[in-house]
Parts: sequence; C-alpha cells; structure tokens
Amino acid sequence: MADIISIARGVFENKKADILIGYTKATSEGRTRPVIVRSADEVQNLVLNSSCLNNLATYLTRKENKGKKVAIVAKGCDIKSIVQLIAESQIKRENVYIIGVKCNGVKRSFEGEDSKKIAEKCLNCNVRTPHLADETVDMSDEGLTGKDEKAELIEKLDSMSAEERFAFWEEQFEKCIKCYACRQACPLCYCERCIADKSMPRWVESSPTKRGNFAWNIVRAFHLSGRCIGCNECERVCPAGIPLSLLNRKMVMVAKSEFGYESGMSADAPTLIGTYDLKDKEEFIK
Amino acid sequence: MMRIGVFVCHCGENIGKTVDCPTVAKEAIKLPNVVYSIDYKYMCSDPGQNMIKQAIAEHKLNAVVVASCSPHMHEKTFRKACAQAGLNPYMCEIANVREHCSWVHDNVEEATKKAVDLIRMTVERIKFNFPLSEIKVPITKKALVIGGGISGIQAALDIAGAGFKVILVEKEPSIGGHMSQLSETFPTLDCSQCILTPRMVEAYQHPNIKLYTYSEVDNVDGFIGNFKVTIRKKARSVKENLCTGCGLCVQKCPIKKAPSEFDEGLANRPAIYVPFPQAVPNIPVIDRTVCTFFKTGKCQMCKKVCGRDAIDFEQKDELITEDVGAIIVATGYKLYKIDKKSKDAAVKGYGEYGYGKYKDVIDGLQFERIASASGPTAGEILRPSDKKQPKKVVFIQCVGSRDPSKGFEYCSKICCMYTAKHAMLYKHKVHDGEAYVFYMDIRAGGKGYDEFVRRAIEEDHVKYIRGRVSRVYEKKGKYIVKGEDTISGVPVEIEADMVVLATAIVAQPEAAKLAQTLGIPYDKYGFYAEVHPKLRPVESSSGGIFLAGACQSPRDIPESVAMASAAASKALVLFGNEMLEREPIVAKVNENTCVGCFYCKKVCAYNAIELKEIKDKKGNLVKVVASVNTGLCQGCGTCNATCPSKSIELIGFNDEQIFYQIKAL
Amino acid sequence: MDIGYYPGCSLTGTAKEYDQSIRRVFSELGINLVELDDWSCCGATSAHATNHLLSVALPARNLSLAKKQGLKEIFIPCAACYNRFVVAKYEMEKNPGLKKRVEEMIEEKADTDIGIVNMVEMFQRIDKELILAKRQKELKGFKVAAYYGCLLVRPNSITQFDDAEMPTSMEEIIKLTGAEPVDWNFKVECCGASHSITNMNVVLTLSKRIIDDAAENGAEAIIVACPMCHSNLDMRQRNISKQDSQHKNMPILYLSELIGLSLGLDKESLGLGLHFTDTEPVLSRFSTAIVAKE
Amino acid sequence: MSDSSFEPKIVAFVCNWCTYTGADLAGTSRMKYQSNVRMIRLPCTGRIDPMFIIKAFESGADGVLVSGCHPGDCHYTAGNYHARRRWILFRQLLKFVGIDESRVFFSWVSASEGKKWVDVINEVTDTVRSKGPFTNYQKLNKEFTING
Repeated sequence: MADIISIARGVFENKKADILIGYTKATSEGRTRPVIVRSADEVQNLVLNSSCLNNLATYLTRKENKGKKVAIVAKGCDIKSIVQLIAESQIKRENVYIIGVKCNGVKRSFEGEDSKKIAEKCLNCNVRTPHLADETVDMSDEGLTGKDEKAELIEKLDSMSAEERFAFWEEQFEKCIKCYACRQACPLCYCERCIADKSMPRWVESSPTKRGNFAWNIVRAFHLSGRCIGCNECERVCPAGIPLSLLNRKMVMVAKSEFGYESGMSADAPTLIGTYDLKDKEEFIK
Repeated sequence: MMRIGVFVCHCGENIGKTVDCPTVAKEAIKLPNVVYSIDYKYMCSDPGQNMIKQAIAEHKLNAVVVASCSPHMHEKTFRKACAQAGLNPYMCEIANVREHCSWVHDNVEEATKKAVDLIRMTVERIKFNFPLSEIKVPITKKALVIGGGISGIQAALDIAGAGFKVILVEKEPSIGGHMSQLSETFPTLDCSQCILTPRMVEAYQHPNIKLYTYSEVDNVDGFIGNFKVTIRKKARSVKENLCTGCGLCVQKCPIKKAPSEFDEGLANRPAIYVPFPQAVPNIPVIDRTVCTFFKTGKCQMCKKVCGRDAIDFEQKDELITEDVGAIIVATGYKLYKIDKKSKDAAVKGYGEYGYGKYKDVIDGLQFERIASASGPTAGEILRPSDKKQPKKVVFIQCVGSRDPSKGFEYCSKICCMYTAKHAMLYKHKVHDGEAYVFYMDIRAGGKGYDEFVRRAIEEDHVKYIRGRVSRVYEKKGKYIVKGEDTISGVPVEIEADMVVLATAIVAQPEAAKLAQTLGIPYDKYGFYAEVHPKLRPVESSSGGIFLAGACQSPRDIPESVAMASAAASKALVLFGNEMLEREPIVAKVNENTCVGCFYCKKVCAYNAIELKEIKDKKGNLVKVVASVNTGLCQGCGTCNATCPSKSIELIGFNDEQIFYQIKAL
Repeated sequence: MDIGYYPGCSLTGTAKEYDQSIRRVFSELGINLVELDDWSCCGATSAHATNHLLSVALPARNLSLAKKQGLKEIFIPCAACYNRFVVAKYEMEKNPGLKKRVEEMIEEKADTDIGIVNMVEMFQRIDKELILAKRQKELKGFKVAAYYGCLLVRPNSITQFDDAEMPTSMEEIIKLTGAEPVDWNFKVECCGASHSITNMNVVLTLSKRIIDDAAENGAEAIIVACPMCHSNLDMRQRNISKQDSQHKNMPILYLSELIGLSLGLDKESLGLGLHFTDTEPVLSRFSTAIVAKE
Repeated sequence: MSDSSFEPKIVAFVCNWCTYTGADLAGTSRMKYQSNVRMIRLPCTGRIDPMFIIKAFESGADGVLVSGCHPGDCHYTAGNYHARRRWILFRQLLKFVGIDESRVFFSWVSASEGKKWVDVINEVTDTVRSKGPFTNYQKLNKEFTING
C-alpha cells in the first residue's frame, strides 16, 4: 500500500483537491500538528503515525476552506465526524476527498505516561478500517495498550447518588475557565455564533461562575447528544483537565440504549434529533 | 423606554373574591417600567376597555398587561381595545389570574401573591414584545363537508346556495345518514324520508356541489383558507358514469342473504346492492366481502345482465386531492352496540338485557326500521323472532346514558323523545297493545316536545315507570323485564313480547382517527370539541374547521340542521374575505448566524422551512441558510427549541420573552 | 406466594368446609395463606344496619392488625366479610373525619393501604396454566350455574369487581375445570341472606327462584363464593321440598370445592360430606374421569 | 433538610392547546390545587427548550413541570413527539450531572383533563415539597450573586 506522501502527491497531480489537510511533525519530540498542504511541492513533510491525534475534520467547516475541494487525512473516528457533517448539510460529499487511515489506535496523549497508552476511544473502535473513503492508507503503528478508565468512571458515577454526582461535577466544572477550547476543537461545533456567545438573551453566563459553567457544560453536551461521534478532542484540548468525554460518552450510550442509534455511520440515515418514533419510550411521562 | 400599564380585573367576584386586586395593583406599580396600574370591577366591559384606552393616551403607554381571565377568553378583546387606542395589539399581554389563580385557590394571601408573580412575569416578558402586523394569506373559496347525513347535506346546500363550491364526502354508498332510516320524526310525526329525500336530490343535482359517496378523507394538510385534502374513493366495482341505476344487477344477484346495514340487520340484501330505494346516487355497490366472484372467481351474473357494461371487478380505490379553504365536519353518531363487548371497551356493557341473545330485544334504530313503511315489515309492528304482533312492548331508556357505573356519564338527549315517539307509533298501530317505558326522568326541552310526551302518556296511554331495569330474561316465550318502580317503591316484573332499548348515542368508531387527521381536539368519548361551549359552539379550535350535528355531542334533527347552517355561515364568513389575516406568530431566521444545519427543516411538520442562498456583492455563494415560508408556518416553535445556536426564533414566543419571564419567577 | 388470610366467623362454623377446601386447594396450588393473628368479627350483615361507626371500626381493626403483621394484602373468602372490608376501606379513604373517629375507637392507626382480595380474584391471580397442569379430573359435560349473590359485586363503584349485573369472571375460573357454566338469569339476585334466621319465608321464596332458574337452564349444581349464599341455598332446600313436592335437589358447591374436585382432591378433605343437600350425584359422575398427563 | 415552612417554587412549561386549556378547565370547573405553580404558556411542547429548565433552576425553581398534548393529539401534528425524544435525552443528561431528575416532571394533560391537571400539580408540589429546597443549584446561584 502506498504511503501518505505518495498518496498526497497523487491527490495534487490528479487534481483531486485544491488543498490537503494532514499531519506534520511538530517542533517538540513525539508531537504532530495539523498542516494544510496546497501543492505537490509541500507533501514531503506529511507524516502519519499513532501520534496523529487531532481530528482534522474540524477544519472542514472553517470559513477559509469553504467552497474548496478539500482532501483530508482521516482516521475512522474522524470519518464519522465527516459523515455527520454531510448529514447536517455542512459539507458536500463531492467536495471532500477522504484519505482514510487504516488505524490500530493512537496514543492517549502526546507526552507523559499517557503517551504509552492507547487512547480510550480506540479500545471500542468499530471503524479501524474506514467506512467511507476515496482511498486508504495504512498506519502500521501498533503495540499500544491500555485500560478503559473512563468506562469504569462512568459506571462508578452511575452508581452514585445524585448528591455525589453533583459534587463530582461541581468540582470538575469549577475548573472551567470558559476558554471554549472544547468547542473550537469539536468538529461538530460549527455554529458561527454559539449559543454561549448569544447575548440577547444570555442563556449561558459569560463569566466562569459555577452556575455559568454548569449551564455551558450541560448545553454543550446536550447539543452534541445524538451527534457526538466520540473523537474526544474536547477532552484532549481542555486546559483545565475536565473529563468532558464522560458526558459525551454517556449520551452516546443513551442514544444507543434508548434508540439503538449510532451517529456518524451513514450520511443518509435519519438523524436522532429531528426525527421521532411513535414508539419512543415515555414511561417517565405521566 | 418601555412605559407599561397594568390593569387588574376583579371579574366581579370571580377574581376579586380570592385575589386582593387593589393590593395587586399597588404591587404592580412598583415593578420597573410600570408607569400606571389600576384595578376595576369588569375590565372587559365598555367602561373597563375605555379605561385602558384612556390610560394609553394619558400615560403614553407602549405596552399593556391585563390581569384577568384566560387569554383564550379575552386576549382578542383587550388587544382590539389597545388597537383602537393606537397601540399595536401585540403589545398587549394577559396574565391569567382567574382560571389559573382565583378559581383554583382558596387562600387569599397565596392567591394574591401568585397574581402579583404572574403579573411580574408578564411585565418582564412584554418588555421584549415588539409591534407585529397580521400575515395575509389568500383563501381558497371552496368547502369540504365530511359526512352526508342531514347536517352535512344542510351545510353543503347553504354554502352552495351562497355561490361557493362544495365537496361533499360520504363514506356510505348513499347520502342520507341516519335520518333516512327513521320512520316518523318527533314531535310532528311527519315521515322522515318524505322531508329528507328532496334535500338529498337537491344536493346531488346542485351545480356547486361535488358529491363523493363511498369515499373517505384520507389526509388533510395545510391550514385555514388553504387545506389540501386527500379523498379515498373506495372501489364501488360499478362505473358511476355508465350505470343508469336500472337495478337489474341487484335483482339478478344470486347472493340474497347479506344482512342489510340500512335495515339494521333485520332484513337481507344482495351482494350488489343499493342501500335503499331512494338512495342518492342510485348506483349500486358490490360488497366484496360477500360477492361470489370475489370469493371464488366465478359468477359475474351482474356483469352479464348489465346492458351498459358498468360492472368493473378490477376497480381500485382512487385517491383524489382537492384544495379547500374550510372544512365542515358532520360525521354524526353511532348507537352503542351492547352485544359485542370487547375487553377494552369504554363501558362495561349491559349483557343482562339480553341484546344479541334474544331476537326480540332490539335497539331504537331497529324499531325505527320495523315502524317504517319502507322497512322489512312494511311498517307493520311485528317482532323479529316469529313475525308476530307483540301485544306488550317494554321500552327502556338510558341504556348506557347517564350511567357512570356501567355506561357513559352524559345524556344522549334524543332518547326521551324518540322513545315517546316509538311508544306512540306502536300504540297507533297496535291498538290493543300495551306499551311500557322505563325512564329515569323525562327530558323534553324543546318546542312542542313536552306536549308530545304528555300526549303519549295521556292520549295514547303509554305506561311510564320511573326506574331502572336490572334484567331481561326469557321464560316460556315471554321476556321478563325485572325492574323497579321508584315512585311506588316496588319491584316490578313485566312479561313482554318485545323489548326496545334506547341505547346511548356514541361517537363514530373512527372519530378519534379523523380528529387526528384534521388536528382537532375531541373529548374522552370521541365527540369533537368546540372552541367555546357557549359563544363558539360550531367552531373547532383549529381555524377553518367547523362542526355540525351529532359528531359534537348528541343532537336531534332540528339542532343538527341549525348547527349545520351555523357552520356553513362560519365558512361563508371566511369566504367573504379576499385575504386571510393570520396571527403573526411565525418563526424567523437570523440569517447572519444561521449555518444551515437544517435541523429546523427536519422537525417542521409543515414544510415551512426553505433553503435560501446568501450571495456576496459579486454574486458568489456565501452560504445556504434556512428561510421561513410564513404562509405555511403555523407557529409551533419546535424549530426554535431545536436550533442549537437559536438562529431561528418564534416571533411572539421568542427566547428573550421566555427568558425574562422565567427570570422574573 | 404468601398472602394474608381472614377466614371470618362463618368459616369457623357453618362454613367449615369452605375454610377446609380453601386451605387444601391453595396449598396444592403453592399459595401460603398466612392467617391474620388475633382477627375479630367484621360486623358482617348486622353492624352496618345498627351502628355505622362500629361497622367501619370492626374491619378497620383487622386492617390495622394486617399492617402490623406486615401483610400487604388479605384474602377474604366470605363475600359478606369482603364487602364490609372494602366498604370500610372506601369510607375511611373518602372521609378523613370518620377515619379519625375510627382510630379513636380502635386506639390504633387505621390503615387503608391493605389490598383486599375476594375468592374469585384469588383464583384469577393463579396462573391458568398451573391449574390446568395440576388438573386430575376434567369435569367435562358438568353443567353448573355460577352464582355471585349480591355482596361480591355491589356496590360496584366500591368493589370495582366485575360487572354488578352481568358478571362473568367466575365462569372463566369454572371453565378451567372443564365444567360448563350455563347462561342463566339469577346470578346476582339476592338469596335472602341473614333473613334465614328472622324471616325464613323470604329466604325460601328467593332461594327457590334462584335454584329453579338454574335448573331450568340446565345446571346440575350451583357454584357459590359466599358462606351465606351457601347456607341459604344448601340448607333451605329441605324446607323448599316440604312446600314443593316437585323440587329436585340441587347440589351447592363452593368454588374452592369445584376446583378441588378437578385437582383430584378427595371429598373428605374438601368437606363435601358436610353439606345438607347431597353432593354424591356430582361426585359419582367424576370418579373415573382421570385426565391423561403428558 | 425539609423545613416545615418550606413552600417550593414550581414552574410549569405548558402547551397552549392541551395543558393550558386543561388548566383553564380546572379553573372553570372550580377545582382546587396548591398555589405554588407558576405557568408559562408556549404554543407547543416542541417549543420548550431544555435551556428553559436550566434557566428555571437558575431562577430559583425547586421543581419544573413540562406538560403538553397526548401523543397523537398535538395541535401541530408532531411537536410533542419531537419534544418527547428531546426529554428522553435531556433527562438522562441531567441525571448524569447530578441534577436530581426527579425534580423535573413530564405529563400529557389534554384540554379535557382538568382533573388530571389538578392531580399532577398536587403531586408535583407534594413531591417537591418533601424533597425540600433545591439547595444544590441554589448554592450555585448564590456564588454567582457574590461574584458577579
């Protein structure tokens, strides 16, 4: 199978795309960073390995990339977000050239102890072979292992009392500084004016107060309910170290258990929000 | 700068008794931006409305909060008053301190506190109201009438007579409804068919009326002034344009023993049949469930004898769409059938009366057929089991009606009258017969009604027994009717030859389904709900859909006809306008912030969300956003709640209004 | 399954066989009847006519006992007792003042959240398949009249059980035995109840009408779920015979006895020997009809 | 925790066509219920945004009720179905972040169910009263008033 550099070169030589979003080496050792490649001359710096953590799909909806034909290097999880973007009319399938990555899992983090562990999202991955791609590239790195600590934490939270759970989240959300990095990194937070920035009325208080932080984190998780594909970029970029993936994962689990729904699998399938079933559960409604 | 006036209504004692209105007014003036407040005995009265108008002028009010009854009651009244004083009507809001406060609470302190809270919330809300003007939509000046009984016929004739087109849909093969089954009508005892048939023919021949018999309404889209209706024309198996109604096929059909619906099972009809001789249209229909050809593929006798080649075994249901501006629902009633008691039936049933078990225990409509000159006995009173003349007949009223323990709570209204009529008709035909009526009490309100019942008792010597019947059982060829005479306080047993049950009037079995198709509310019995029981009795709460006859509650003929004309006039009021003014409660898109995810489009039940391209000065496409077709939008606001960035908002119930209403809690 | 059991006075005296057959049948069906400890009379047919407060207090005391003994439901096979209990419970729920007075009288907190189960409901709860599986004899061709009497179904707004005028639930239970319930006219007519002692003629007239109608409609036995109905219909047939030489004996069986017969229980354990009207004609019919087990 | 003098603040978000009208009927029938509820009228349950519930708690509510037309009865065809799906998700989210989801109530009350409305309100009020004030959230509110 061809390597990423020759594939990228082919993209430009065959005029498959105007630009290509991929990964390149970052200055610090062991890190990668996203890069936008505009011609075949620039492809030699592209890399592809288990340090390619970013979900590049988030760049697809950036204003400067709109209207262009974009090639993108995407792991299975990233492709799920591309699928979701198509389903939500944000991009057109024909405008994106997907270089799917056959992937055995990426690192949990760029550095530290976690860089030796496999990312938690990779443990239950069902798209190691891309489910939607124009061509595929093999990322042969392997050998990463690790435990799904978040799954255990969700179970623990579920078994707590409401009071204990509230205390847990109060402590977590208190750390939030409202930098909105979670939002910026999220491929599905593509609103031009987020509800958190709406001032008339101000549903979410702008200052990082406990109450505003609660409101923000709840609304973020709710707006991603039935949409989040679980790339966990929000959590990775959070400077305060809030375990945001717990919220999203919980809602993914709810979508699965209540509706048998999984987002990001097919752009033609009906979305969870926006449709209904006459048989939706209502045992909680009097 | 908002200058808000608060007007607190006592509603006589209705609010004033539980809510301390003067205190409420004093509290209201303390609220920010409230520059004027006052309480008054009757705010909706002329002087009350004038107070509002004067205050608007004198205090330069630009918003008005009226604390009074439910907005469903007087929102329009007060908004109109504001408009007359030059204030935009949508700058007036109601705080419901009657239905939701004074009437439901006892404690004056609590109710007063709640009233102040409700006003504060409304005041905070109104600060984010802005002037709106009505939306104008064109009107399709054509009506749909569902149901071809006397109500539907009357409504159709009235609208057609005013010069507008009418579509009349009837699910049976002929129009006429229950009235065509009746023998004579109370209180005049004139022949039902004699007065009905001319009306049926008139409806059939009217150039403005298009009749669809053997048809049902499958789907309704759209809204007042602009409905799109899908009508299912069921396969009649007879080509209407070819059939001359000669009746040869009916005569020759070898199947003779299908129970006649028209004769309530007391007589039989062929597989190809015309329900009754005066049917309109006089075109037969094949009952495919009994026809030999449809069962075995053989016979085709009707086809062989038809000189016009009008029989069409291949005919399929046909779907027809029609655009109409108003809909009149006149689907009528059914009699409660007590023999078939299903487990989940709304009522427990009256198995103890032996209906369905004894052939001579019949219901009111069956008696009508027996008494009718066109009926199975040619009008002679003969009992079904042995065709002998019954010498003693017991009539039992309120079978299912006014009986919360076993039946329905409501009164079926017409049974007192028709039972008196039945007993009279019986006595007129069987001179030596005895007629007994078991009743709870006699409800004979209506012109000439009580006189009619008196006549039955005094001139025709019908024996009225006040009390209920506990059981009817057969013993040695007689039906023992066990009951109680509550006036003498003794149990009575009557050995009758025939028993007639005045079973309850119930809604059509498919009433709820049709209501859901039409989007109109109905009560727990399946009767359609009027928007106001006194002042708007023929309007449903869905604009442009009107009610006539017994589909709304049990009705007799004069009432049904009156309702039908009233409903027709409501449709005509609508048709008197060129454009329809609609409340401007519709969604609006903020095109700057919309990113075109189109979740709003997914949740919209009215296809009111369209795609709009935003281009820059050079004509390059910048983005595609949502856009609201205000003609289609009905203002539910589901899009608003769904939109993640709140780039679509429902005018009149926008985010700021609700936000500040909550904040003022 | 455990359930509280309130036999009531009749079942310790005139209706011993009812008690006996109930205990036998339910133990066979795997139900543990926990007899209410220290139960007392419910006031039955006389209290409510003489002292209303007492008529509520008597069942209330027993309800409180049930609560204290940790019972959630009590099974009351006597229709008269059943009626008193449901009425007392209903009245206390509707009238807090009355409940308070009752509490003063019984010097206990009155509890109304105890479920009350009558004879027919008891059988309705048991898995049909279980009864069918345990059935030893199929009473096929045995025509019986299901007699409810007045107290089981009335007042219907309070008992909420079946239909006051045309009940059918007992028939459904009877069908499990293979017996055929007949369609008849007097299933909810009064038998005269406690007039048996004070004005026997009333009882004779009423009971005769009931038995005659059952016979006319082909019944070979009448099935009851009330000790009072049973004693009137069973015991008074001798007197009926004295007045009417044409009278043919009609065996009167408790519902529990009928089920017991189909479960193959012997007549002694069901107490069939304790009846006044001979039950032998019924018993002899089914001595050989053993159902093959799969 | 539950103070005997505590009277809960309850907000009801209701649809105009069914529940609001049902509550009107309770009024015209002169039925009585506890006075703690403050009702906010929306055209349809479809209009009721989860943010309303958050805002209600921020504004000091101890309990929230959301009520609309029964399935099949929606004046706008399907608003209540969309709402129902939304609430299935939102309830689970509230639960997971420790906001006692049993302070949020949902009901279908039709225009003819005045009695049901009375029962629902009394039940909601009694339940919330027995739970006591929603101190968790009010703690957050307090911090806000001091800082901001």
